[in-house]
Amino acid sequence: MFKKLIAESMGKSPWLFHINAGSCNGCDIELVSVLTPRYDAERLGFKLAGSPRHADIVVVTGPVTTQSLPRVLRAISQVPEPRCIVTMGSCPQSGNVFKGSYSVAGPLSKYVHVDVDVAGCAPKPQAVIDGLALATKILKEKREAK
Amino acid sequence: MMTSLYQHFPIFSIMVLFLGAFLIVLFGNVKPLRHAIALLAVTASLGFLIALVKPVMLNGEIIAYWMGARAPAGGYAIGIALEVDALSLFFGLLIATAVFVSCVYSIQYMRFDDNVGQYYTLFLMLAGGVMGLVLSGDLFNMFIMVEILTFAAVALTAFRNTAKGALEAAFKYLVVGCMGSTCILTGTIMLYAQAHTLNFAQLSAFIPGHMNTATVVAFALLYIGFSTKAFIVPFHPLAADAHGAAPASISVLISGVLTKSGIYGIIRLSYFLFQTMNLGTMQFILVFMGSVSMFVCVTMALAQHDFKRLLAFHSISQIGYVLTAVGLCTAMGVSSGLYHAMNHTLFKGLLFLAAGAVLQQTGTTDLGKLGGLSKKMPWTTALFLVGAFSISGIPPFNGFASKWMVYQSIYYKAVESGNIGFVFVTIIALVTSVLTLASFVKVSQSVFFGRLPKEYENVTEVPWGMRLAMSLFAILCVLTGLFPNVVTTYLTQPAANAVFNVANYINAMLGSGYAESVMGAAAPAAQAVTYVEVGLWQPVSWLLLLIIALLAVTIVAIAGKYDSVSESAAPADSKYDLFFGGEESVYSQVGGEDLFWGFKHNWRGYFNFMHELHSGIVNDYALWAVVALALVTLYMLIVF
Amino acid sequence: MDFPFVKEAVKQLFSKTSCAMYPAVPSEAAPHYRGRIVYHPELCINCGMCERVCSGNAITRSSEKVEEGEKITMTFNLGSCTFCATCADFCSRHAIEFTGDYHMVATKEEDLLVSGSFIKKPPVKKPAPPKPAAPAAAPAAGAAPVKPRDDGKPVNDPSKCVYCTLCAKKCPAGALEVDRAAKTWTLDEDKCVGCGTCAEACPKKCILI
Amino acid sequence: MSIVMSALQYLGYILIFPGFLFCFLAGLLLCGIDRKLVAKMQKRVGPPILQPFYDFFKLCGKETIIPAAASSKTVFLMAPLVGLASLVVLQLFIPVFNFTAFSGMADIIVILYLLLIPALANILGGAASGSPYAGVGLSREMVTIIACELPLVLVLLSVGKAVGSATGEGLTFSFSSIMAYQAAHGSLILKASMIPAAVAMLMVIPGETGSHPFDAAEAETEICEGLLAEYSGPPLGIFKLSHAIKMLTMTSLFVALFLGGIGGGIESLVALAGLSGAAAGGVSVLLEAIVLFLLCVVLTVVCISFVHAVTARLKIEQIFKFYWTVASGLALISLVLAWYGL
Repeated sequence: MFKKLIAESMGKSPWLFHINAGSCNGCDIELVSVLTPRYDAERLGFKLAGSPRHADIVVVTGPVTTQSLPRVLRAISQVPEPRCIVTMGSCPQSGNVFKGSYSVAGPLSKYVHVDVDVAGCAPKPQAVIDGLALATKILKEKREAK
Repeated sequence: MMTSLYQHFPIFSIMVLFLGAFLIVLFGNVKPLRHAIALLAVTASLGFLIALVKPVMLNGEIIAYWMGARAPAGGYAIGIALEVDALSLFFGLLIATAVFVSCVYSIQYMRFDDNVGQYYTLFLMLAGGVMGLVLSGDLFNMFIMVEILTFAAVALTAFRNTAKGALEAAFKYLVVGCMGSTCILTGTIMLYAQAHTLNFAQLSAFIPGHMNTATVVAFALLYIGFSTKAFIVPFHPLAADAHGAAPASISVLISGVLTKSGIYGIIRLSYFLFQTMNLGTMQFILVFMGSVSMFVCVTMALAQHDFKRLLAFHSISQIGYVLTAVGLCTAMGVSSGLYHAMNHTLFKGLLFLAAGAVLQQTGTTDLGKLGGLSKKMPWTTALFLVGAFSISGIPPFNGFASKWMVYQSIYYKAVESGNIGFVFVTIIALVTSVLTLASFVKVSQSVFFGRLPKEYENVTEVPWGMRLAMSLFAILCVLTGLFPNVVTTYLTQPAANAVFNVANYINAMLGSGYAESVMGAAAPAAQAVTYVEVGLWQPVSWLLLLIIALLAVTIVAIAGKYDSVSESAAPADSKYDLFFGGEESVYSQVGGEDLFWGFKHNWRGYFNFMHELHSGIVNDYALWAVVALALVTLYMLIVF
Repeated sequence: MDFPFVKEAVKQLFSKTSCAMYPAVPSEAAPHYRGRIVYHPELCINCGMCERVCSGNAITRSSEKVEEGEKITMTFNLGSCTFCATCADFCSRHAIEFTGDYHMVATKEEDLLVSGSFIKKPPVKKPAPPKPAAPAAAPAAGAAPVKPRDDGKPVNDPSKCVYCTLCAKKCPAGALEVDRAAKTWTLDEDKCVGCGTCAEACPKKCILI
Repeated sequence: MSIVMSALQYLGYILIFPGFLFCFLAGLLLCGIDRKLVAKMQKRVGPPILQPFYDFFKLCGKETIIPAAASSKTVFLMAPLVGLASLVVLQLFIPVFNFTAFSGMADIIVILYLLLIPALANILGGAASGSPYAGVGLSREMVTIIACELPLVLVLLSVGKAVGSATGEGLTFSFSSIMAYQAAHGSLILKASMIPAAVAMLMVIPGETGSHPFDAAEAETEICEGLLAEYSGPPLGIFKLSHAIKMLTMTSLFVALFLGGIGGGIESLVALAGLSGAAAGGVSVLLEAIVLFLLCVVLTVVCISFVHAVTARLKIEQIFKFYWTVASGLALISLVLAWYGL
């Protein structure tokens, strides 16, 4: 029963850690707007965490520049299990318009397993909510599989 | 006169220490013999005093001992006398305990030093001097003992004379300490000129009826003299230097024993010799100096960046508590003051020993250079935390028990006397306590927690002998905190009783009826000292509850796989790095001098002023002493 | 010290929230929102203009030979798309459409691919294609109007043409060759897909299609 | 037999009523109400009231990572447990719903010191993690404690003096006599001299619980939640739980100090309603519990949620200045008034 309680709760209180891997700030602003009164993701239990140790979901924005790559990977590795990685916007998925630049090391999926991609440039807040909800579901499944 | 064997114990407990000192001079080159003699001497001294607990503390006897059986004749006490009442024994026990633990600690602490034989000689001289001071029954012997202990302490301060600042500290101590000793000598002479006796009991019977300008000046001189021994403000900068430079085992004695001898002197002086403590003006000066010491030194400590200097300032801050409580002239005040004095010896000793352990293993006590030592020295850390919690007044350790009584007594005094000034003293005391906590949080973060610097990767735990010494203090800290009723019933209350029954003291020395015959109606009536504690605090029950609660939490936690933690397998795994905003975690220690900038920023005017004031020049400090002497003399002349 | 939001906080405590309650209440994207791409292969003529203008390299075109001709597959990777809609703007046949569907969430990268394919029949070779107007004959013909061709491929009106080479630059298939010095305009009919980009691009409107 | 019974009773106190279970439920519930109301004041819907429970259980299911640089593993793991246990024990000494499990064991000044232990556990746990963020958090937490201490001391001294001089004891620090006085003479907040102290105490509540705008120590946006930066999984959950319980502790302390004596009113109300005997007793106890818990909730709303919603985080030196001037000034006025018997 306790296990079930934990698994249930896992689906109801996802905390986000946001990493900007060279983003143009478009996605960052959209992510923050998810927490504004209009979209109010806290309704669903979402909260921005200050440290990766507290987070369940890592949201990566930006094309993963060569400078940011080791930092991104380190921060992701510091998130305790079970965790979910969400790429937000086109950049971390493919590099988008920065593709092929000497300073872009992406896409992120080359280095870690990405659970959810949210496409858009930048995605609408609704799409972000959808993506995070999907990530939460995956999180819960990961917990149940444990 | 009944002469039981135990009547001789006081002189034994002094003489074994001196005898040990001389024997070590003779046989000090042989290492095991040296340690054996020193240990034997301090153990014997402690043993003799413990044997006296039953007759003196429980039965309320006062041992009057005349050296060479030269009992007073013709109303004049000529012989050298020892007089042990509960107050003397209380301080004697404190001193013997501190000396014993310090000696145990020294064996391994001093093992890398040269001339350890001389160290032990001076150590035992110091111990004997303080012991003689508190057990002595006449004023001149007290002065002699003050001289012995001052010079031994000065020499020991400079013992590690290769260390930076050791000689300077010793010199400062010598200058101001000698000024103090001179004050005591001058005061003694002036009293002798007036009363033609040096015996305490006789002086106590004589002076209250014959107060004149000369005795008042003598009082001021003696008061300042003993104040320098207690290092209360304005004599505090010496203590900081002396503690910083002296070996830790000596710092224990300077802070735990020398300051106590000063407090003892002040109590003897103001409660016994002059019996002026029932005057509001006299209470004012003690409480005032106490509160100022309390607050000034705790803020000075917050600004320190050296472990031992910080402890030194705290030492004076705690002495401020003692002086304030003693100055209240209420039964609970004196009792709580003595209780705090005892606790101060225990926890400050523990803290100094921990600082010594850190110094020995790392070679520095600079808060800015240390960090993370709990990884390498878990025992020292645990013991240090006991000391730190005790001094900061965290329940259920002993510091809380005594501070709690001090607050009560001050506040109760305020209500009793209707004087709102005491309310502010209460507030200062409470705020000082939290500032003490702050500075010990600073020490724990800067020395024991936080990050371990690269150069201390190979630091190891201190040897068992030093840990044993620290553990002794720690156990005493916990026990005296858990059973405050036992301590007050068997130790501090008898001592407080002695303080308020001067007539007994006089009569025990000079035969019953002497006090009444000399002092007439002014003779203080024997009073039974009782008091009711206002507050409620049952540490044992609280601890039991906490243990049960903690057990419950732990069981639930373990059942919930709380302990299934993941730890670093490979050292390079970035998962176990500290979070550094994503950067590779490099050495970064937050700590040292300026940890509480949020506090210091608001008080920057005060701190800058203090910084300028403490110039470190011995001339300035000597000047402060003279000014303090002048002001106190003036005050007393106006008052009396 | 003043607290400017005290009144508002109290007021809002008792007022309706401004939350759109998104997952429970579905929400439409704003008009002209550029969301998920819909590709209409039946309209596509395989000009490749979209691929050329795509800044994010999100569009790929692949072809394979089948018996009816050539099977062309266009793939739009939404995970690489900036949703700038330049491809749709450039598509002369309006085969690319941006919809208001913003729900582009996937757990696999393949889910973010939009693709479609059509079969391009090989061009029917005419025995004698009408010769394009010879450059030399043009001035002689005087006002002889240039007739558009019937197979959907461009013809140039040399009387108006200034040989600016813009059409050649724009041609997605590289079927045009224009020489400014020699004042020639040559069409490689095999390469030409008949997209009409050259006609649109011509500043003098001298290309007919 | 009676020993067993009383042992069971004490165990019940510790584990169930004013102890763990109650603290757990009430603390997290208060936290949930707080979060909901902050959201409401910001025109949001806000998380469900049970959100803190979800958070806690979720954290129980997460991995606990001990950083390699942690200076002391034991302290790192034990600190949250000690903090929680000491807070729960503290709750046993504070009247909850006019009911104190162990009234004669500690009084208000002791409470002042017992309140330091959870904070100290937090500080030491953070310090043991070795994180520089924790170092900065530690500094700020300690300064916040120093800042809150002075007004709190003044408040407690003035309450002790006011009650003591009214009952003729001179001064009192014991909860039972403060409660008895209030039951007989009405709440302390009705006394003119105690109003500034009550206001100061209201100011202290957000500081002690570390909520806006006095949360510089746990600023998640600048120093990654400071002391908690390296905690993950169950230890973090326990810290969050302690934080929630502290809201309950502080609000019930306020209720006990300034709003006591409400029980009597309820009893007479029940009597007016025509009930009598055991039924009346039961109903009035129940009503009283509900009313007092509602008071706690209201206090939480006023001091924590409302202040949270309308203010931004202060700098640490501003926090210190605020408490040592505004809050302490108010409490000092109270103390002086109480001293002269007003």
